[in-house]
Amino acid sequence: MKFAVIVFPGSNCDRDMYHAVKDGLGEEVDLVWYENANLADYDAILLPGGFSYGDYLRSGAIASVSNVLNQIKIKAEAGTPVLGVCNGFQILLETGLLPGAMLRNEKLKFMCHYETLVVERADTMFTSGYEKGQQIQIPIAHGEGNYYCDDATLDELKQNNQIVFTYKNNPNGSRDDIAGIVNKAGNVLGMMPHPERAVEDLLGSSGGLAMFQSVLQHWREMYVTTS
Amino acid sequence: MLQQAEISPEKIEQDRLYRDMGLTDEEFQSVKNILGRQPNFTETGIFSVMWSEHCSYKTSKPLLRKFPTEGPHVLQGPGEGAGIVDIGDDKAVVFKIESHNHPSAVEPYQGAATGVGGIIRDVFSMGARPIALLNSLRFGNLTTPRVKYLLEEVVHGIAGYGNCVGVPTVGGEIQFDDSYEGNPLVNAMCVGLIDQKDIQKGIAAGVGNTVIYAGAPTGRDGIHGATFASEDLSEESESKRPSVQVGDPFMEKLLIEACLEVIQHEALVGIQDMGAAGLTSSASEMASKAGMGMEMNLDLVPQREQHMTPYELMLSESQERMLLVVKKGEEQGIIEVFEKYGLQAVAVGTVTDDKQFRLLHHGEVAAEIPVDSLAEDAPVYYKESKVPDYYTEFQTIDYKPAVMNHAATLKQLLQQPTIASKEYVYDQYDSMVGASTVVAPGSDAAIVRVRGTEKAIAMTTDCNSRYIYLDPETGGKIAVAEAARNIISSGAKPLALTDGLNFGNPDKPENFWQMEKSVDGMSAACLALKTPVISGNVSLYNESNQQAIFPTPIVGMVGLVENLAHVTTSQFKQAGDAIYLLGETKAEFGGSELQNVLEGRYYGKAPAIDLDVEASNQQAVLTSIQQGLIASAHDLAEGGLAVALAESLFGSELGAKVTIDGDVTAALFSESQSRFLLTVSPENQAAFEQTVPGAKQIGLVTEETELAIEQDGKSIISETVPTLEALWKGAIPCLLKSKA
Amino acid sequence: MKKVKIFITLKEGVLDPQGKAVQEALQANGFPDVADTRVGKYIEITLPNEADVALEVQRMCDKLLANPVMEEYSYTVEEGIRS
Amino acid sequence: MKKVKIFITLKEGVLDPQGKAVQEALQANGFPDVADTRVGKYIEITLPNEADVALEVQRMCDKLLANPVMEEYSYTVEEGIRS
Ligand SMILES: Nc1ncnc2c1ncn2[C@@H]1O[C@H](COP(=O)(O)OP(=O)(O)O)[C@@H](O)[C@H]1O
Ligand SMILES: [Mg+2]
Repeated sequence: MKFAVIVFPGSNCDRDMYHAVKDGLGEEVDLVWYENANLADYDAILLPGGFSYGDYLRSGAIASVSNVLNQIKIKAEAGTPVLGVCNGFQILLETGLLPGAMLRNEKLKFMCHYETLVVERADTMFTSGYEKGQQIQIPIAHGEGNYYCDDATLDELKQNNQIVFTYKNNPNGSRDDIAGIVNKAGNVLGMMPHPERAVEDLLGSSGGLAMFQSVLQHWREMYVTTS
Repeated sequence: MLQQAEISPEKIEQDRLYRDMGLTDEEFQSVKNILGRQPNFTETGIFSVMWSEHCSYKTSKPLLRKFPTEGPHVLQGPGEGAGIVDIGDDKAVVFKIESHNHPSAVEPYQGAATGVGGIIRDVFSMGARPIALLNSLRFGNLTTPRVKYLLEEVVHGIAGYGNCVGVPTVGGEIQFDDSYEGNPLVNAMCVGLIDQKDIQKGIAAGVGNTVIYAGAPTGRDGIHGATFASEDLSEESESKRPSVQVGDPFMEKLLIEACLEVIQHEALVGIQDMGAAGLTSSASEMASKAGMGMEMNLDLVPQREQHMTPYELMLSESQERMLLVVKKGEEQGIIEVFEKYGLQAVAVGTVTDDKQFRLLHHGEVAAEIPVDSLAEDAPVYYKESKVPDYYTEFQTIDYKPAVMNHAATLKQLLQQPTIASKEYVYDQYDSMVGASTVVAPGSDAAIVRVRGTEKAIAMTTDCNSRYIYLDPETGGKIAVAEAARNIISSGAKPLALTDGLNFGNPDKPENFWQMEKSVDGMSAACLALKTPVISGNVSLYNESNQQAIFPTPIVGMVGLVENLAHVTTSQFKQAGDAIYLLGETKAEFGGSELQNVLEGRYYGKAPAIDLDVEASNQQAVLTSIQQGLIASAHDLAEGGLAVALAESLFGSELGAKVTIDGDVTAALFSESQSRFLLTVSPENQAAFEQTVPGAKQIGLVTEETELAIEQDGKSIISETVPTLEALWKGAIPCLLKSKA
Repeated sequence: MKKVKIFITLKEGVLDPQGKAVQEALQANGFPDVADTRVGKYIEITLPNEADVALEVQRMCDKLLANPVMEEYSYTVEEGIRS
Repeated sequence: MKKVKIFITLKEGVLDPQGKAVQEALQANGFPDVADTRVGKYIEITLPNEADVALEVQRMCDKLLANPVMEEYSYTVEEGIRS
């Protein structure tokens, strides 16, 4: 399986994502500079964290109007897994691939530490390696991770079962403790916590590894015929 | 803004305008002798910044020469952007510390942010990828709105820059004392990792080669920042306030990536960041180091504002700028790398062989200076030194505290801001970006692994300025020893250090004596612990209202974890583990946190330190860690044994039962040096006791989350750990929230 | 040249933690009567004289400057600024 | 009630990285003629009718809202807003 990590000016978790796939998962992965990117050959698209365009204006806003997003939209429509983490999630929101928006953290401060996430759905292509209700330790590192959407959208998220991760102890004021959501089709996941920072016990947790394994597992089931 | 055209060389001399720029009469005379004529306005400005303390070290040079700077593993000592130490596997670590005290006093957010930006550039301009940031901060006591604002904004600025640029902030230290109230200290340290073949130097070699300017355009930012940093903070500097330097971490991130790509380019000859004194110092230093000259056409320098004069262009301290020297004819390849990242890179000059620093502007020669004179002919001052009266008096005092309730005192100590948890601060730093942070803020030293190897880098910043105030020589030894103790406790071997010398006005003999003695003490400890000084920074004139700060020579130390299996933290690991204390406890309370709590000031003698004992205790701990005998290790510092025990329990969900003997107050709160708190699992006890015969078992880690300390069967302290932890964690947020 | 001043605020109903913090700070520091504090963004740009400002600014805001999920915008124009 | 709108901008000559990034993004996305982009803060508050707005706002800005080292401010007032 071949992953693309899209690198925008100011992305800074791109290498971490790369290593999570290459060393943690053991699959093929490229760092793909946003300009003149060709995503045709990739089986999964990863939008890493960081501060694309310095987070100026609004986090993710300027990256969300770049050309590469058009390609990503096409891939997403075709069912390719798209994972946006932190700034990647913000870009997915800004570009409309996922509903809602990010406000500044309730306490108005950047925060970086481990949080306990609750796996709300274990039946997506990103989470099949977890149990529903399982609690995992994943670091957060953001200043604008306070997920916001209006009541109608929240109802819809619930009805369509789009809430994938919640915080056990909401750190930032997100509506309904939301930490990560998928699109209706289930192949675009955005989350504020950083699974790519949690793929080795050496660093404190490997609770994020199952996410990458789930994506690989799904791809194998779909495309690899075992005889 | 002064216009160069308006002020003639004659007028500069007649009206002694050079004094406003920071040159003395004698210095101006030597400028005239060097040039054989009167300098023009631009030239006067260039000499004044290059000969400022900040760039020339004119008063500190005689002291810096005392530092041991060599060792078999030192690849680059002081003199370049940052020092470099070999860590094997053809890799090396690159690091340096830098102060941004005065800018932070005026505009704390931007002052701190640009301090971080500047030190990162020093590291990646050597060709290294920055892998970690640390800082060392000093503020007044958290009782006034201004001090709280300074703390909040400095932290916010460090976070704002470091988080965005994507270098994890993994460690640091903060102390609070009234002496810093009007003059906070903000020192930032950056550590980088490099393949030895990629090491770059800031040299302008090769006649005819092209000088390229890359990064942000030049504005009127921080003009005179370098001389500003060399003056007392006073009302006057308010009005002289330069237009504030604003950092753009986004641009810095692009510069890092572009420069690390460019160093792989065969056309690159030399590269240097533009730090203090901007274009002036980077260009002249690069030429001087190569034994060359340089000619620059200032019309080609990218400019953010209109009608900038040569003086402004040369002295601007706009951030995020680099200077490169590139082989003639091969500029395009380099320029394209910058353009890929959306950065400007333009040829602005050439390397010459006439050893002149020549600047053209609008078709005229705006300045022409023998390039070596800027660096090499800078004056050197041997300042007068005098033992301060307070020191003589303190040496006669044997301070003995009277403590009634030891449990209450422990609680009080845990809430002292210098001891209390700094989580409020470091939670705002992205300490994990890079996915290599093995030990994040909160333990003794921070640890970042070296991908592709079994090794890791340990790092810390340290300086107990109270001891240095009481006794600079002893305090200087302690600063180095304590940093090394932190490194050792984390399972690493100390390699080398960078020092940030923060002092008051050196013209006062008592201040200079403090500088001199602390450098002596530090040097002695560097030799004893085999940790040479490979880089550093000097910040003088840290005073407000004539009152100097406590002498604060900060030590930034880096160590090597040979194998990830050696990584050790301070937290207790398991119930049933034996608790040991290594090192002798004496009744030493001068400069202690207990003295602060009880007396509200510091006096008497600093704790004594025997460097031979220090070295052998450190070696013993490291050896036993490397043999796999140690479960947790923590050095004893402010607050002594009781505080160290509490800290080791926090977050562990365990308790401890400890027996002490002798004087209770000394056993619990003395700040005697060279001590470690270690835990050892039962199966390793025998081997451990053989390796470290000096260690004495004082108790056991328990399941019950209680800290129980007793003497002769009588309970001295019995507190639940969650209660203590809540006090310790809540103290700083509580102080920040409280009114007035 | 036309100078355009654009104001971007959070929609009514969207919690504004920054506005809340600013209001509390004001109230605690001698301005007890301050109310309804909202914090937003202020963007100044210039456009050439021939630009159809209403159309351009609207497109800019919709496309980039404001996020319709949580923000609304307004603007004012000063004509005839010399460049 | 009086509604006060406060605009806080960076002083001339102070680097505005955000303004630069926004301008480049606008230029790259169909608005090549945008110039002089500056990004600042916009704060809305209400004050009671009897307040001496000029005095209060000036004090607020000097004390809290604007950073005098690098920012400047201006404001407008709408009177007679019903609370
Ligand atoms: N206190 C010190 N101890 C050791 N080296 C020092 C000290 N102060 C400065 N240096 C060294 O002197 C050189 C110049 O430092 P500095 O002027 O801070 O450089 P920059 O151009 O980065 O500001 C560097 O190599 C630095 O490491
Ligand atoms: Mg430098």
